[in-house]
Amino acid sequence: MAILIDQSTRLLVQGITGRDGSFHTRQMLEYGTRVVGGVTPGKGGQTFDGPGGSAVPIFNTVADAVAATGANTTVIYVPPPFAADAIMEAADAGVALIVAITEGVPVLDMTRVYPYVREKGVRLVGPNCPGLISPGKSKVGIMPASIVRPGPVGVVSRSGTLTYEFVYLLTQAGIGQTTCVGIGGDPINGTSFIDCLQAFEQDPETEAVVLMGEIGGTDEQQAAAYVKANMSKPVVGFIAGQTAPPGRRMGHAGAIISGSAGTAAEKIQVFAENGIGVACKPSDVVGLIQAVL
Amino acid sequence: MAILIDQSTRLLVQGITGRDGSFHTRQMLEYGTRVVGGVTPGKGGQTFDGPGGSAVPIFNTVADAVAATGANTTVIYVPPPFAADAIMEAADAGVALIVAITEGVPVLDMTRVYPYVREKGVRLVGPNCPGLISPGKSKVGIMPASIVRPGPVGVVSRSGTLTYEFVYLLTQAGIGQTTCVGIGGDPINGTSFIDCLQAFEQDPETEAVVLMGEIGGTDEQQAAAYVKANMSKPVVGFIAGQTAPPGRRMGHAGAIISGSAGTAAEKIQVFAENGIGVACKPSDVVGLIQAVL
Amino acid sequence: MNIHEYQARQLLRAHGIPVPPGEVATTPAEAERIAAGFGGTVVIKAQVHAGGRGKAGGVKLAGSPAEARLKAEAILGMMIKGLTVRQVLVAPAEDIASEAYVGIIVDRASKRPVFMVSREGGVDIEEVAARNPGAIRRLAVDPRFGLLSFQAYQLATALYDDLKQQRACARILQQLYAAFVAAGASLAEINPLVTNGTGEVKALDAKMNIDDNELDRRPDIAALRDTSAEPPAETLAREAGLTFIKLDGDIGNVVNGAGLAMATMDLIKYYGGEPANFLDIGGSSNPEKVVNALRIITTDPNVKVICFNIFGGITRCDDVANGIVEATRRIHIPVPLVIRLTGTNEAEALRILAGAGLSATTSMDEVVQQAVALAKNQG
Amino acid sequence: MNIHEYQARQLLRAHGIPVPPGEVATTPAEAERIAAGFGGTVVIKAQVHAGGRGKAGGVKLAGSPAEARLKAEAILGMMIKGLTVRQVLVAPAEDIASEAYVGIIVDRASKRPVFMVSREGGVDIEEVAARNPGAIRRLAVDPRFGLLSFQAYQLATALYDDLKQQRACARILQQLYAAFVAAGASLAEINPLVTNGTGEVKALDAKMNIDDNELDRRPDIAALRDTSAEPPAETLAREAGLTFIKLDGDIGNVVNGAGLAMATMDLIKYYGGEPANFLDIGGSSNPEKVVNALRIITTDPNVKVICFNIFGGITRCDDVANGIVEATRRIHIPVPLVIRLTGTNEAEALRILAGAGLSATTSMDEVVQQAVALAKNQG
Repeated sequence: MAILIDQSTRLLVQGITGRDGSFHTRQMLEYGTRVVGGVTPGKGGQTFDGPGGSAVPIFNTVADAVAATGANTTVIYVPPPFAADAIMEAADAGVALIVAITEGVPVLDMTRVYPYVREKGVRLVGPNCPGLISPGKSKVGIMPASIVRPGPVGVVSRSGTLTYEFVYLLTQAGIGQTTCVGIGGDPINGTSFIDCLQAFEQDPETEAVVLMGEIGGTDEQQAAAYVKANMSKPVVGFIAGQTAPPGRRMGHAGAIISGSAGTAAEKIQVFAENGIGVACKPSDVVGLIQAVL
Repeated sequence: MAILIDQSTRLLVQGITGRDGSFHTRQMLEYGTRVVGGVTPGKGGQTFDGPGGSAVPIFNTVADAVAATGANTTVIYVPPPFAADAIMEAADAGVALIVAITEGVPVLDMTRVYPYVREKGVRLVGPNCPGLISPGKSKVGIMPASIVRPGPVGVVSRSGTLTYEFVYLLTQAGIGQTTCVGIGGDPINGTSFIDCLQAFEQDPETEAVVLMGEIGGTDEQQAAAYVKANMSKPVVGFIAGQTAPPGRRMGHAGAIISGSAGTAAEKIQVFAENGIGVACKPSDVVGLIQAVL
Repeated sequence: MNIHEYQARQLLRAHGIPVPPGEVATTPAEAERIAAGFGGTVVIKAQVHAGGRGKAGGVKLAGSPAEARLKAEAILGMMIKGLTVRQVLVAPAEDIASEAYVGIIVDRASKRPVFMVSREGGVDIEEVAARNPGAIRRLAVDPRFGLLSFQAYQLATALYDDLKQQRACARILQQLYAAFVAAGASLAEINPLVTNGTGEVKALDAKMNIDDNELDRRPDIAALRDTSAEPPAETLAREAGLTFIKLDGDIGNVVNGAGLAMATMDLIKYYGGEPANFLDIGGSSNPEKVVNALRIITTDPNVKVICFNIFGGITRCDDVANGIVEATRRIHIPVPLVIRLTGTNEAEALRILAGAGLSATTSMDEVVQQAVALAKNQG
Repeated sequence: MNIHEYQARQLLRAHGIPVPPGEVATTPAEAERIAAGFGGTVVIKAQVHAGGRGKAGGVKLAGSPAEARLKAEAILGMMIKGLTVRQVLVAPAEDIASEAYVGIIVDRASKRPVFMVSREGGVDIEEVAARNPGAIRRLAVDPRFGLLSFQAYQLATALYDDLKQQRACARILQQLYAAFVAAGASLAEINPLVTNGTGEVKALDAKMNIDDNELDRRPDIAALRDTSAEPPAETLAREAGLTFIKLDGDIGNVVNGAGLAMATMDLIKYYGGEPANFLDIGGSSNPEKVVNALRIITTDPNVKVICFNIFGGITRCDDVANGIVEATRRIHIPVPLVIRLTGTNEAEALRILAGAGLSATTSMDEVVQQAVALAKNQG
């Protein structure tokens, strides 16, 4: 088992002919992800050449692609000004899971996308996220396949390369993962920590969870309360941004301390109070996880 | 019993200090309707003097009024450009039933109001309707009280005075009513024939229903299909506009034959095919109802 | 409210839609001057609130300014579906490669604005709907989100195969939706939406109807009303706050409420008569409205009898009675009146009528039968 | 992106909000001329991207044009929170009867734009939030419907008791929402919203921050950027596609990814060092970005060592290695470099570095410890 994606994932790639889209489509195909179609307006009817002579059909619209391929998941690599529309198009076409990699989606776009996607009953991961990987099963997005291995730990994070750092440390220590999810670093995103925690709690193969948060907002605090109230599985946490100055956006649009709200100190304290073991530095995660497995 | 309004109705009047609002508030109070508050921005804190020394408190906003009075229903007499906002304000404030009397609400306003009200889980009757009366129990709107009497017939209609004509004929023949509902003559309204038929079917006191439709749209056809599929109680119908020319709006914004769609002939035929006795002229309704009671 | 093609073109142009140039002329000389300004072949189009202008001879090509003058002379003043042509649009003739149809209406079933698009442009969409419904692609717009880009593109792919044209069309559809909402329209059509030899997508003809209820808050749109293009009786009725529609029969009728007015017309027909009009005096019962109603009906020479059917509710019967008495004093009513009054202040109304030597019944059946009999007798 | 008060005032005015007049001066003479034009007492306000201008002496009244010149002279060129004042707004002093606060931000918890209004205007809203949270009324706007009239009125009743002022305020709130959405803002504030002696409601001071992600599709808003009002290193970083924030420590660092960059700073601190900056080279791995990153960091005289922490994913380690080698050739790097590289094309990267006499580790812990030790040794 795994969460959100596995062998049954039938994936579309929106923006398959773009620079990022084509590169990562090849990577996903190499990993064994079932990429069943691509979408690029005006290129419907063409095919995308994957590794080993594989070919992926291209469609003009997501609706056409879903009708022809029975896709249940889509990953979005289209440029920021068009990403919100791409997400809504996918939601309208009836896929169950949308993974939006695109960084730089205007936040006011997301205030409209969020209710749209919710009304359609579709799960959105991202935007501005590295996607997901269920080691040995499916990879959707841009996480490097080389650093993961199958195992009992669920990983969820607001960041990209910091996630890789943690996964790398776990894998080096021989600790594999059920699914690694990057929920994205924007202030408004489709999937919260709680959504993932809930899924990991229900996933029989996941035995413990690593949760990497950062400064800004209150998602981590809500996640901590959720862990205490609803989770039987141990959770280990980390918060990036202890040295970040207030009022400055630390790269991620969502990583900003507003006044005294959203500081790392506050989040670390809430983690500790709710029974989440906190790693003081990334490499501590190995010991903390080993202690609970 | 009755449908939608009865002795438990606690009514607000939006636009209580206006010409129509004040006149009909007095009429409703005289009928015994529990008018618990009025809303007129800027007049909060004042009172409205009703008949027999009664006084109704006035509030600036519906939210204030609901909080202070526990109102569960509101009736709207505000002018057309502000009616859509008044409906949404009421829906937001958490009343269960909104009756919008106002005629002339722009139809594009209603395209936004409709989903808003639905999301809030509130029932809207109207706009451009005469409201409702449950004889002997409660009156909300502008229907003349003198022509109704309690009894076993439910009445639902898209028009105002034509409804009075039918109710008058029934009452003169000694046939009383459970509830008379005017759903309004606009192309987009909150409550459909089917909504009312469903309620009448479930109301133990209603034994038969009179449904008055008119040209335009397909509400009557849908109602007829509903009657055949779901109703155990007899329904008698009438369609106004047999002599109306196509393409001309017959007073009601919704009463217009578009091409060959929405004609009276078509609707009368669908009624007959679905077991609804059709009155060829208004006075026929008495005999038709007597036959089924 | 109907607006003219040239006005709709201006509204679309203001929203960024590519609309070819064109100017309005009210005289042949003006048409000639405009044609000379454009050079080349022009099209002269009657500006009138009626469909089927082409079939009626209201649209003509002119190869020279002199010909433009002659064609304008022929069209100006002609009658199309009972309406006199007082203005023509003069526009350069376009080199047309394809003609499509795009339109929006407010759809009562979905309670949303609905787009209809078809590759079969330049013809009436209702004709296409009847003949080949599969040729029309429909899309209901969620007004909370507007016409989303992907939806506009989906519609555009139904019309064009070329990506550039699809994108141009998608943009036009979003602009058309914006124009529709901004104008408070109940209908907005581009028919035909054309492509020309160089592949550009343009709106060649435009039609918009405005929801009358939007006009109070849109004075700029309300100012587009051309009363000279409306039947005078309907203009008069509108200005008097009445809803009036002329019909072909001989029994005039004055009713309060649209449903009851339709039922009254139907009952006239049921008893063998023919209604001369639909007339709703509305809810408020100003005696002046009754006077105006009678003024309008009596301008119709076919009318042989006038039938009042008033069910008092908000409308007070005494107000209506006062209006009738007042009208008999102020205007010449050359035909008999039959009156039905019941409801609010009925007794007072009967007293007022009696004082003027008039009588009334309380039964709708009765008054209509009286009217039909009187009309027959006068035949 | 921050914009100046005078720019925000223009955007609000364009949306119909009553904003008193005011003009910008860059010299004392200009300020004098503007003050003379207005007549009477004027206020001179520093235009600088920092709060607390009043406390810092950046806002002054002037009773005459000559005084305006003197006050402008004092303000122009002054430093407020590290930023030089290069422009002042000169506006007629208002007769103020009351001061309120109204503002909108995008709220992450509700995922909606949220209004905050308070009768306590003219002071920092965060101060009010801390001292008297009950004084702030909040309302989340459903972006599908916008700020509805009744909601605007509800907010207005929290600020004013007079119906005319409530209505004026409600209108301003709807206009402010429209301006917020049209500009792609992440924050829009009127502070204070004042009433004057005659009861009019006006926006006296305005502040707007724009979502950087909106700028590509809003060239008119993007054109409002005043690079002269930004720290030069941040302008340079932005133009190079890097995210850079200067801090007070002595260990420079270059990282790919914002989360990893923060974690690197934290780890520097954990091992007893102090980060000199936050720098994210982002996902794409153009060697030029690395060159620019080093160019920016080396302008900081405090920096004693530069620490690379690269986890290759989309970022290719060989690209970063090439960038480092290239930078060492093109620019003078006066401090030692320590490098951590792992992930995509790690082996190739190590070869490239070795070719230039550089080495690298694959452990984040190790590289940060090296950097801290080097910084201490150089102290």
